[in-house]
Amino acid sequence: MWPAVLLVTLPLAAALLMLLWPRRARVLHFAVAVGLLPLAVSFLLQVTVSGEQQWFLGNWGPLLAIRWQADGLTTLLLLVSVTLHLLVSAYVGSIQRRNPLPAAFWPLSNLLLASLQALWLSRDLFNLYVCLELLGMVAVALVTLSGDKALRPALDYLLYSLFASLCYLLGVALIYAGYGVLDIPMLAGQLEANWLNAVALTLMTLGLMLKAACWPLHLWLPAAHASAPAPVSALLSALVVKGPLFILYLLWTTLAPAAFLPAAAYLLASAALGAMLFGGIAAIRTPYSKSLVAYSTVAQLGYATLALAFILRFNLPEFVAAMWLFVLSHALAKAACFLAIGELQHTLGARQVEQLKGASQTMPLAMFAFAVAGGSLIGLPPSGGFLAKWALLLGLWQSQQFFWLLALVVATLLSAAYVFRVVVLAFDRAAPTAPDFSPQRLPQYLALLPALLVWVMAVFSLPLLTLLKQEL
Amino acid sequence: MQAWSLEFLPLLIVLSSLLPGLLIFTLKEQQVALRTSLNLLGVVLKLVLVYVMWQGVKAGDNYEFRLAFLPGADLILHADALSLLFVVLSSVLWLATTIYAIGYLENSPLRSRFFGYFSLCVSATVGLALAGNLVSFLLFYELLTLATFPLVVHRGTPQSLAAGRRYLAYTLSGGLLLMLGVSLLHLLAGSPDFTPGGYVLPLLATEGALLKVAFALLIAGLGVKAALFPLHGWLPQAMVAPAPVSALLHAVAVVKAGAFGIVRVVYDVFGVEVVSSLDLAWPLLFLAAFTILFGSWCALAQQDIKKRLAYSTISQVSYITLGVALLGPLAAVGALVHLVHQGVMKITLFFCAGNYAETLGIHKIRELNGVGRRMPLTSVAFTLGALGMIGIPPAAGFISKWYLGLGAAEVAQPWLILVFVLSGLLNACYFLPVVYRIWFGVQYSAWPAPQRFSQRLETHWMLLVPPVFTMLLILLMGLFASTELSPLSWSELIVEREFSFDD
Amino acid sequence: MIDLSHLLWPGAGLGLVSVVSQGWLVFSLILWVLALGYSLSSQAADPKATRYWLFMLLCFAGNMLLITALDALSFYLGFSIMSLAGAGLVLHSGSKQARRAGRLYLQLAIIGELLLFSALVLRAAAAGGLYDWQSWQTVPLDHLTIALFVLGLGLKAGFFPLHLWLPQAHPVAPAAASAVLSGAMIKAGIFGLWLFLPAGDPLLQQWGQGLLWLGFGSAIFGALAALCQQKSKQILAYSSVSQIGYVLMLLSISWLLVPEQQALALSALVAYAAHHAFAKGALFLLAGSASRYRLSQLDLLLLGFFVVSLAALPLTSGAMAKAALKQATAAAALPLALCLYLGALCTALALCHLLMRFRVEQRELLSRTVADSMPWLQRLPLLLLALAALTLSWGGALPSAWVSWLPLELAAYTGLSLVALAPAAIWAASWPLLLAVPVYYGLQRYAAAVLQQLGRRQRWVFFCSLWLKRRYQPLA
Amino acid sequence: MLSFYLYLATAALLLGVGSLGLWRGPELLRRILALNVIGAGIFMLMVSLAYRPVLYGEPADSVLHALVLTGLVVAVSATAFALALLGRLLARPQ
Repeated sequence: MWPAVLLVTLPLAAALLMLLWPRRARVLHFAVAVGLLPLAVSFLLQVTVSGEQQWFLGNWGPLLAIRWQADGLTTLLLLVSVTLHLLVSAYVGSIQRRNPLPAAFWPLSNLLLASLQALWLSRDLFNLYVCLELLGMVAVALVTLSGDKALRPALDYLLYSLFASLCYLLGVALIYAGYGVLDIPMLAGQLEANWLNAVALTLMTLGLMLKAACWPLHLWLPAAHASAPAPVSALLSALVVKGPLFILYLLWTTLAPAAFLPAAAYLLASAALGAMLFGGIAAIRTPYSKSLVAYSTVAQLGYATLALAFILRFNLPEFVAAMWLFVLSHALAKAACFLAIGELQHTLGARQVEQLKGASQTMPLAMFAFAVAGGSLIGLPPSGGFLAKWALLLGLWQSQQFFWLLALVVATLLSAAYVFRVVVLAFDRAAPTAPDFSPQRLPQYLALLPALLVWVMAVFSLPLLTLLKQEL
Repeated sequence: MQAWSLEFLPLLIVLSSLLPGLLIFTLKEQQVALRTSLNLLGVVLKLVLVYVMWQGVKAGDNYEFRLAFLPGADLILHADALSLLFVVLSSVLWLATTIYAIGYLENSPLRSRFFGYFSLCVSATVGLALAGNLVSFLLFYELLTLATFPLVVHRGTPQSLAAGRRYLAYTLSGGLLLMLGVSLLHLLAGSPDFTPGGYVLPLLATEGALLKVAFALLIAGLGVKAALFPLHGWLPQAMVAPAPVSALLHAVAVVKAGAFGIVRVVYDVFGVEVVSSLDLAWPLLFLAAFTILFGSWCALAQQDIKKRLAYSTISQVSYITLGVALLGPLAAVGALVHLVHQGVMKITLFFCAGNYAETLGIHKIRELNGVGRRMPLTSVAFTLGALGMIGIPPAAGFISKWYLGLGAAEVAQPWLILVFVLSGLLNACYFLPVVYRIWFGVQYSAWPAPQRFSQRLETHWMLLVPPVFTMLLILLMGLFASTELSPLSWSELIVEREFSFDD
Repeated sequence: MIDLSHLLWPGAGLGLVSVVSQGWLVFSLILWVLALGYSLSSQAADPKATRYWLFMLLCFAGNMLLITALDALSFYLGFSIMSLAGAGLVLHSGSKQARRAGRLYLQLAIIGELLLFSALVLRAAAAGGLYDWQSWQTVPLDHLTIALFVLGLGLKAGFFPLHLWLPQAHPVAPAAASAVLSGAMIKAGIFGLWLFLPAGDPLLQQWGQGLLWLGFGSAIFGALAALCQQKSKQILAYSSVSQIGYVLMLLSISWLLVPEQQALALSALVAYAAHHAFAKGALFLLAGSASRYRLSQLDLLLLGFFVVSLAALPLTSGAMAKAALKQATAAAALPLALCLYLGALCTALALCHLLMRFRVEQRELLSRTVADSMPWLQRLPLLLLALAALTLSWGGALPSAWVSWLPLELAAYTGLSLVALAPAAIWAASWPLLLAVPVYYGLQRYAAAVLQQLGRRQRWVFFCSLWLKRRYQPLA
Repeated sequence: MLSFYLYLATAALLLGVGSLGLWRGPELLRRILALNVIGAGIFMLMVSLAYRPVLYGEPADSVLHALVLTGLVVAVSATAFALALLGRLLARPQ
C-alpha cells in the first residue's frame, strides 16, 4: 500500500512545499520526480508478483471509505505518468536557460501528477470527481503559463471542463440517489436498466467525453493544447485526456447494465469514427504545427474510443488490449511529438508547418524524434502503435466488422498523411528555414527518448499483455 | 557448425549493415575516409557471412533466430534456400551499388544521411529476405518503406518531394493492406514459420471465403511494391532519386521485396494446392500478364532514359509474378531466376543511365546519339543489359524467359508465350532504338554538361567498375547457367524443395 | 561431339552428327573465310573498320555456332547473335538507305526471333523439357509450332513473301557482308527448318506440299523481280530470293519422300545450298569490286563463270544442283517438270539482266574516274570460290584417296553432277538458256519502262516500317 | 413530502436556468455565473436527497452532506480561478 500512497502524496506534498519555498522548487521537483520512478517500478513489480491490491482509505468501512485499487493496468498507467512527468521535467530543465517557464510550473506539474495518480488508483465515483476537477483546473493553470495569448483558450478550456465536471457530478448524484453507494466495485452489477440510470450514465458519459475531447466534443482541445507551452502540451495530450477515458472505461465495463451497452457502443463508435476521420482531416489541413499535433490527439483518441465501443459490444480481450495499448503508446508517442515540435518551433522560429522546411538537415534529431513517434501514431511495426492496431485488427476480423476495418484503414492513411506532411517538408532542400540559434542537443534527445521507448514497447508485448490480463 | 552460429548468423547478417548504417548517421560530413571504410567494412563482412551461410544452407544446416514479438508470432530470421537467393542478390548488388554511390555522390552534401539510410535500406531488404514468418516479413516490409523514403527524396527538390509523397501514399497503403491480410491470416491460422507447401491447407474446407480475402489483401499489399498494374503509379515518379537509389530500388530493394513477398505467399503460406483449388492464381495471372504488356507499352512513349527504364521495370517484375502465378515448377524456376537476372540487368542499366547523366549530363534518349564512342565501356554494359531485357542470348534474361515460356507451355497456357513474345517485341522496340542511337547515331550537338572525372578512363573509376562488374555477371549467368554457382541451379534447388511437398 | 550441359545449360552440346550439318558447315566456313579474306582488302581504308570486324566476326561465330549446335538453346544463341550482329553490317555505311534498310532488317529480325523463340519453347515443352534436337525427332509436331517455325525461320531465309528485308538490306551492306548474308546467313533459316522439323512427321506431309509451291513461287517471283531492278546488287539480292525458293523446294521434297529416298534429297539440298553460297557469294564480291575497280579480263571470265554457274549451264555446279532437283522431284513423282523449265527461263532472264547492268555500271564508273585494276587480295578469294565450285561439281571425279579425308561424303554430290552429263539432261538444261536471250532482248526493247516502273514499287515496305517505328518511337 | 418535491423542483429549475444561461452566452462572466447556478442546482439536489431519509424518520444522509461540502469547496475555488483568469484576460492590453 505504501508505494501507492507515496505515489500520490509525495508530489502533493512537494507541490505544497514548493509553494512555501519557491526558490528550492526545482531541486525538490527533480528529487521527487526521480524518486517516484523506482517507486512506481517497484509497485508494478509488486502487483505483478502478488496480484491485484486494494485499500479503503482511512480504514473506514467499505460503505464510507474511499476504495483504492491497483491492478496491472493501474500500475502501468502510474508508471507511464511518472516516467513522462520526469521526462517532461527534464526537458523543461534543459531549456531553462533559453526560454524559462514561470516558476509556477513546478508545483503545478506536481499537483497534476498527484491528481492523476489519485485518479488511476481511485474506485469511488465522487473521489474520481474530485480528482477530475483538480486535474482540470491544474491543466488550465498550466496552459496559462505560456502567457497572455493562452488566456482565452485556457478560459474556454476551464469553462468546458467545469461544465463537464458538473455533468458528471449530476450523474453521480443521480446514481447515489438510487443506490446510496459510490464505491464502484460495490455498485458493479447492481444498476438496473431504468430511465434514471440512463440519464445518470448519459450525463456522466457526456461529461467524460467532453473532458476526454471525444469528437464532436473536442472543440476546446486544439486551441488549448496548441497555445500551451510545448512541455505542458506534452503532458496534457499524453496524460490528462486519458484520465476521463479511464473513468469512462470503468463506468461502462463495470457499472453499466448490459441493456445499455449496445446503445453506448453505437454512440462511442460513431464518436470514434468522427474523431478518426475529422481529426485526421483537420490535422492535414491546419497550417500550424502544434495544432497539427493537437488534432492528431483528437484523431488518436478515436482509436481508443473505438476499442472501448467494441469492448462494450463484443467483450473480446483483443479490444481491451487494443484500447490500453493505444493509450500507452499514444502517451509516449505524443509526448515525443510535442517535445520535438516544440523544440523545432522554438529553434526555427516556426509556428507554421510550412516553415519546417529542411528541418531534417537543420535539426535532424528533433525531426527524427517526430518521425519515429509519428511511425507509432500511424501504427508502423515494430512500435507500440502497431501493437495496438494489431490487437484491434485481430478483434475486428474476429467479430467480422468489415466496415470498421475499412474505417480503420482510412483513418490510418489519414494519420500517415499528417505525419508525413511534416516529414516530407523536412526533406525539402530548396529553401530550408535557418535556425535562430544553434540547436541544443539535450532537449532533442529528450524528445527522442519517448519515441524510442514506444518502439521498444513492441518487443515487450507479452509482458504488457500479461499485465493487462489479456490473452490474444 | 556450432549452435550459436546457427542461431545468430542470420541476425549478424542483418546487423552487419544496420550497425555501420547507424554509426554513419553520427558521422560528420567531412569524415569521408571513416565513412567509406565503415561502408565497405559492412559490405565485406556481410558478403563473408552470407558466404558462410550459403555453404551451410547447401549442406542442410538450419539457421534460425527467434525473438519474442507479438503473441503467437515471434520475430524470426530463418535462412532457407529461397531467402538465400534474395540475400545473395542483395548483398552482391549492395557491394556494387555502394561503390557506385561513393563515386556518384563524391562532393555532394548530406552524404552521412544518405549512406546511413542506404545501409538501413539494405538491412531491411536482407531482413525481409530472411524473415521466417509473415509477421516478421510485414515488419521488414514496413521498415523498408521507411528506410527508402529518405533516399527517394534525397535531392530535396520539388519533384523529388512530390515523388516521395506519392511513393509514401502508395507504399503505406500497400503496407496497410498487407497488415490487414497478415492479421486476418494470423487469426485464421496463426503465424507459423513459412512452410514449403503452405500451412493453410487444413482451413481450406471451412474458411475458403476468408482465405480468399486474405490472399487478395496480401497480394494487393505486395503488389504495390511489385508495381502490379493499378498499383504501379509510384514507380515512374520515384526515378527522380539519385541513380544509385533508383538502381537499388528497381533492382533489389523495393520492387523485389514485393515480388519476393508474392513468391513467399504463394509457395510458403498458401501453397500451390490451396491457391489452385481456390482459383486464386487466375486473377494474378491476368494482372501480371497485363502489367507486362502495359509497362512495356508505356515505356515506348518515354523520352527520358530513367523513366523508360522505370516503366521497363514495371513490366519485367511482373514476369516474376506471372511465373509464380503459373504454379508449375518450371515457371517457378523461371520466376526465381528472373528475380536475380532482372535485378542484375536492371541495376546495370541504371548504373549506365547514371553514368551518362553524371559524366555528360545526358538525360534524354535523343541526347545519346553517338555516345558509344565517348563512353564505350558504359555503352557496352548498357547494350548487354538491354539485350538481356529483350531476352536475347547470351544475356541472362534469355534463360529466365526460356524457363518462363517452358513453364507456360507446361501448365498448358501457351497463350502466355504470346505475352512473352509481345513483351519481348515491345522491349526490343524501346531498347533497340536506344542502342542504335548509342552506337550508330550521329552526335548532333555538344554533350549537355560534360565533366572529366579521369584522365584515362571514360568516367570516374568508381562509376565504371560497378556496371562492368554487373555486365560480366549478366554474361556469366547467361552463359554458364548450368554451373553449380549459377542462379539457375540454385532456383532449381529451391523449386525442388518447394514442390517436393506437393507430391 | 562436345558435351557442355554441365557448364552452359541443360542439354547444351556442340557437334556435327549429320551429313547435312557437316556439308553445311564446310560450305559456310569456306565462304566465310574467303569473305573475311576479301574484307582485309576491301575494308582496309574504312574508318569504321573496327566496328565492321566486330560485327563480321560476331556473325561468323553465330553462324558457325548455329550449325554445330546440338540443342535448341545453342542454336538460338547462334541464331540471335548472327541476326543482331547482321544488323550492324547492314547499318555499317550509315547512309540514309542503310539506316532505313537496317531498321527494316532489325524489325523483321526481332519478330522472327521471337516467333522462333515461341516455337522452340513449344517444342521443348512438348518434348518434356529436353532441349537437344535429336530427342525432338520423335516428338510429334502440331500446326502452331510448324507455322511458328516456318515464319520465324522464314523471315531469316527470306523466301517469298517473307523476303521484304532482303532486297533492301543486301545491297547496302559492304560487299563481303552481302556475300555472307546471301551465301551463308539466309541459309541458316533453311538449316533451322531442316533441324527442327523432323522429316517423318505426318503433319509435315501436309505442309510440305504448300511449302513446295511457296518455294516455287519464290523462285519465279525473285527472278522476275530481279528483272525490274537497275542496280546489280539488288538484282543479286532478288536472285537470292529466287534461289532460296529452290532450296526450300528441295527441303519440302525431302519431307515428301519416303525415308529411303530422303538421303538423296538431302544431298541435293546441301549441294544446292553450297552451289548457291559459292556462286552468289562470289557475285556479290564481284559486284562490290566492280563498283570501285576496273574489271580485268580474268575478272570478266570469273564473272561469266559464276553467272553461267547460277544459270545452271551444263558442266557447272548449277547444272549439278538443278539435276539433283529434278531427280528429287522425279523421285517424289511430282509433276513439276514444266515448272522447272519456267524457273530456269526466269533465272536465265534475270542473269542476262545482271550481266547487262554490270556492263552499264562498269561503263559509268570508267566514264567518271580512272579506276584502278582490282587488287589481287580481292581477286584471290574469287578464284578460290571458283575452285570450290568446281570441286563441288567434279570432286568426285578425283581419285578417292584425295578426298577421302574430308569429313563429308563428297562423292554423293559428285554423283549428282555425273547425272547432269547425260545428253538429255544437257539439252533440258540448255534450251531455256538459249530461249532466254531473245526473250530478254524483246523485253528490253518493248517493256523496259514498264519493268522499271514495277521496280520502284517497293517503297511501301519502308512506309510500313516507318509507320511501325512511329508507333514505338513517336516524334517528340 | 411536498417540501421534498419542492426542493427537487427548485434544483431542477436552477439546473435549467443555469444551462440556459450557459447556452445563451456569450459573455464569459455570464457563463461563469451560469456554471455556478448549475452547481447550486446540483448541490440543492444532493442536499434534498440527503433530506429524503428524514421523511421516513431516519437521520439525514451525512455522506451526502460531506460530499456537498467538498463540492462547494471545489466549486468555489474553480469559480475563483475562472474569475481570476477572466480578470487577467480583460486586463490584457488589446
